[in-house]
Amino acid sequence: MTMLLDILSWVLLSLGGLSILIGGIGALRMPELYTRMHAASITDSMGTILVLLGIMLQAGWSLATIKLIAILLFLLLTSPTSSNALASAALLAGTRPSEEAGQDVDEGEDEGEEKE
Amino acid sequence: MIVIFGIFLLTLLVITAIAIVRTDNLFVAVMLLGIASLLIAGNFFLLDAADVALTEAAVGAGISTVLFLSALALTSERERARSSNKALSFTVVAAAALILIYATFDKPRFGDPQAPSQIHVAPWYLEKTPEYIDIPNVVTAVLGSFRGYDTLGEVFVVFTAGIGVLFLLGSGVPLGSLPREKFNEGLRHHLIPRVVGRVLIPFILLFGLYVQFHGEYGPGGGFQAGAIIAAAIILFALLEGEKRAMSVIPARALLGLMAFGPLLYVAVGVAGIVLGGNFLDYSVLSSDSVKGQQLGILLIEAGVGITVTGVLLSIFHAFAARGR
Amino acid sequence: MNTLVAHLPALQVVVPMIVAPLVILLRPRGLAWAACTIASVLAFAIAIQLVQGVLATGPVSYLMGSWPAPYGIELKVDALSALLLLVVTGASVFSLVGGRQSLDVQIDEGRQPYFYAAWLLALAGFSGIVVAADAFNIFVFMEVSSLASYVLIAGGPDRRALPSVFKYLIMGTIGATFYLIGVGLIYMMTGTLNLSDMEVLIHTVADQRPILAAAGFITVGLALKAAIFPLHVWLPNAYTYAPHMVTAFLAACSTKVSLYILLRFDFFVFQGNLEGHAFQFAAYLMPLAILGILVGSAVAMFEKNIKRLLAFSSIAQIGYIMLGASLVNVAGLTAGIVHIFNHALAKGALFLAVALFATVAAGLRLDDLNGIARRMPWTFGAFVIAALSLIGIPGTAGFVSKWYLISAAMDLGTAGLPLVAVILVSSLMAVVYVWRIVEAACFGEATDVPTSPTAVPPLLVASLWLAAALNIYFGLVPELALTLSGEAAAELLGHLP
Amino acid sequence: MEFLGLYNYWVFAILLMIGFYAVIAKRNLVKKLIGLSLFQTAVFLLYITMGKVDGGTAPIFSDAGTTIFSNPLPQVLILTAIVVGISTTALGLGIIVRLKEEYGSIEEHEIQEIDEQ
Amino acid sequence: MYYVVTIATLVTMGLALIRAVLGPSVYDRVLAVNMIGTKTVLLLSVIAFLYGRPDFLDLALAYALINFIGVLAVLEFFRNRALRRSTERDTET
Repeated sequence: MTMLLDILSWVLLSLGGLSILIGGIGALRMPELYTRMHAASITDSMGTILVLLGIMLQAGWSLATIKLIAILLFLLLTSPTSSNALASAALLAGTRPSEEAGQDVDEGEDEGEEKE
Repeated sequence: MIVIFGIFLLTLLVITAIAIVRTDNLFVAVMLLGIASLLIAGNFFLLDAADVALTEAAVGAGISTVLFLSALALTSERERARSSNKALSFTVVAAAALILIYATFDKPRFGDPQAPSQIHVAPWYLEKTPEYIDIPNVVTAVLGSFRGYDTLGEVFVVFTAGIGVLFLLGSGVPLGSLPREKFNEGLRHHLIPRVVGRVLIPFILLFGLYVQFHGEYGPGGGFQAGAIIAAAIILFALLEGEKRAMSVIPARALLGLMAFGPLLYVAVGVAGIVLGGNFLDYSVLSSDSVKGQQLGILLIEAGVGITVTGVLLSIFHAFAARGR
Repeated sequence: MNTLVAHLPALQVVVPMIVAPLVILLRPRGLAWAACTIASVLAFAIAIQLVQGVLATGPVSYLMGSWPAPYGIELKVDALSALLLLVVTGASVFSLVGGRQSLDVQIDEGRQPYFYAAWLLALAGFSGIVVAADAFNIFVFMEVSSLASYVLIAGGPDRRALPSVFKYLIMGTIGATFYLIGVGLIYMMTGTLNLSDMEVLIHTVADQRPILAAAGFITVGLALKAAIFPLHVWLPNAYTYAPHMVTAFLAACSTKVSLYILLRFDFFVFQGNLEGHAFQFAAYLMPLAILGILVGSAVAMFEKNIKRLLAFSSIAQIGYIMLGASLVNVAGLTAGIVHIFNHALAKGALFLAVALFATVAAGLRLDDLNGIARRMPWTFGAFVIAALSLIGIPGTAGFVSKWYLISAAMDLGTAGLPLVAVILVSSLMAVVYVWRIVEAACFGEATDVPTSPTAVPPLLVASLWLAAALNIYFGLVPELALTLSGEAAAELLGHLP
Repeated sequence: MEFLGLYNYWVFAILLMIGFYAVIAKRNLVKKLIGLSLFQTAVFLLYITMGKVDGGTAPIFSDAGTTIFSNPLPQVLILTAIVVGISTTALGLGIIVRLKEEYGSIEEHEIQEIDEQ
Repeated sequence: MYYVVTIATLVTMGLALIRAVLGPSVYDRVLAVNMIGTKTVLLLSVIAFLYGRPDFLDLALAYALINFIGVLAVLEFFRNRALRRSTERDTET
């Protein structure tokens, strides 16, 4: 039983680490703001769930698990909220999703002045 | 292995610091300063300083960012001039750096349990805390009781900063003729942050109280709690607008909090004198000296928390009310 | 009553601290001033009590929270701290008692409670530094006093107060952080923060490099805060644009308190332990002191604004104090410490007089002062007495310290002659810059006579005359200051082999 | 282990100098304050580093029965120093906001020029 | 096995930091700050277990919360800036 849990948590943690890493690479390599945001936010939530679940399996039923659940809930609420708010702020300021991938957008604030 | 994690974090920190100096966009510099704060806080955690990590995160990444942003909103976010007298500055800096690096070589080995600082005063705290105060968190014991006078000074530093900002900017008197409603509504029209934020605020406040009263058992204490509670109310002000936040906690009440916190702290100290001990001697607060110590620490931590909440919120409101 | 006497070192700091938070809640006009003044007078009384205690029974020690040193924080009042306490609390009382009208003019009524709270915090901070016997506690109270001073200076009605106070904030924080680095390095090598404990423990590690670096950082950091030449650049503007009463208060005590920490560290902690420290201290600081004296006096001779002129004179006077200390012998150190006291008397009185001048000549340029001697003969009389004390005319307090300084230099034999020359030259320069004021005040043609004669605050005139009288009193009967300074010098140097 | 000890101190020195450089070389007042923050952060690192003990853990007693704890004293000092740092920053920002209102600029040399006129 | 996650988190923080330094727009930087914030939360949770001190999870919780407030403060800053610019333009014309 313990071994099964260990294996399961190992799998979860590794997957979590992997998705975090993918998110990081995506945020760096993607061509423009919205695609970067996409890469970062999805893997953010995914990685968080996987890693925290993995730790929870290790912690067993204890106060630590309750705290981990609190952290998980909190991150699951706030992380997408921040991403959404950020995207809408960028959109309002006039940074449009780019049609052509591979082309960097200019400083958002400068565009904002023109298009508002 | 953890050693390498530390090295990695510190390297990132140096990169961030260089980027901060190089960028000429002040907004970016503030964002990077927030990152630097998170990185150094992570490193503090690796170096066994849980309380400090918590404080650095709450203050450096949270409150300090908010304050810098409020100030930037009132000034400008571009640095216009390049550096002046680079050569001279560089010489001064290099001289100081050389002295510091020169000084590294006779330092005790990192982590050496036999280093002078580990064998002289510190073991006494670790040894006597269970006996005299009987709380698990030695940091809180030293902060609250053994070196409680320092903490008193710290509370008054915060208090001074609070009065200073109120003296300079006035307590929430709106200036200028910009349309107020527009600025006062905060992020109300951003539905998702608003809903999520409203759900979270009570929990943040609860967590703040937990940090306040759990400080004797785990990382936390008055200062961290004050910063977290202030952050929760700042969040409310961001979501619902300054006006509503000010109607929930008016400036007068904040002033009262600001004054009450230090007074509570000093009162506990004076109670020590009245009851026959020295200033800040909590042992005399109760017939059982250990209970007295615990009561004293509880009270002064409350004083710290109240002061910090009051001051940080007053400062935030003073900035926020200025440009509107 | 006896029990309360034992708590005086703590109460010295705590009394202004209790009143400060209360003051910000006081709305009615004048109440904040009254509370602040009462607290200040109380602090002064406590300081006098402490001085008597120190004179009678020697150093007084107090354990905060009853924890034994070095684990808890110790307060210690010896002769040097007692003298400084007199200066700090006395300066506060003199400026507050007479200062109400002047401050009413310069600070808006709505902001006054904050201002007076900051004043009390500055007072608490300075007293806290002076009574502390713990290196880190000194840092904490240094920050209390610095932040409060920034607030006080920023209260100046001229907008130029703001850039000056920002400069002061930056340089002050750098100084304090340097001090913190130094303390950290010492802690790393000794494991203690208590000054007496440090003095013992530092002996075994005195030749280690971190300690040497620490000595450097602490000295430079404190020199920044004490405005020792060439690190004085923040001082002239900060003093010039601060409210007049704040200038009187801070000029009398703020840099002196930083000098006090410097003396305490360099003599008490380092001097007897660090190989060659005495020589290095003299070799680095004496030239700076001499340059400070000469440059400060020279710039003062050409200044047009009377507050700036007096601020540059302060830089020269800090040079005198450092010159005395850099001789590293009892006579020199006594002279330096006496000068802390006497200069506070003279400068405090001068700035009080300046505040009075400001009631009729707001500009405070020398041209504005034309003919002021005829309009305000009493104020001007007191001003001249204080100025004579600043120059060092026999019969005034300033003479005592200069005399001691010269005789300390003479003790060195021929090597001391250049020092004597420096002192004499700079005294002549002082005559020149004081004369420029006197000339304008007595012989200048008043350009514009104010349409309505502003009421001259009688309390301010009274406290100015009291201060001027003290300049003469301590010139004729210098025993108190001399005894304390002598004891302080002997204590500080008692650690020399 | 040896390397990490020195590395921490070096980072302290480098960070201190980066912050110090920003304070004295930059003319923008906000940038100066940011530099000041970095400068103070470096000192925090110095203190916390010296408190670490090999194999130790945070100085909070727990049921786990660990007996080696890191030094609590530097942590206490730094808690105080962090608070002092944020207080200084807040006051500095207050002054900057007033400067901007009075002078319309937050650049040191521009303010100087305005004053000299 | 905690090490794997820790390393992944640290590397990701490094990548996000590069993004924060490179920009190019301010939103990219905010995104990077947000990422580093959540990664720090994970890092702290994992290290708390690595050290065998799960009671330090409080810290992770505090970080998560502070990070959220920081990001919202940035957004409020953007909104105000946009508003101020538009009102300035209104008053000019």
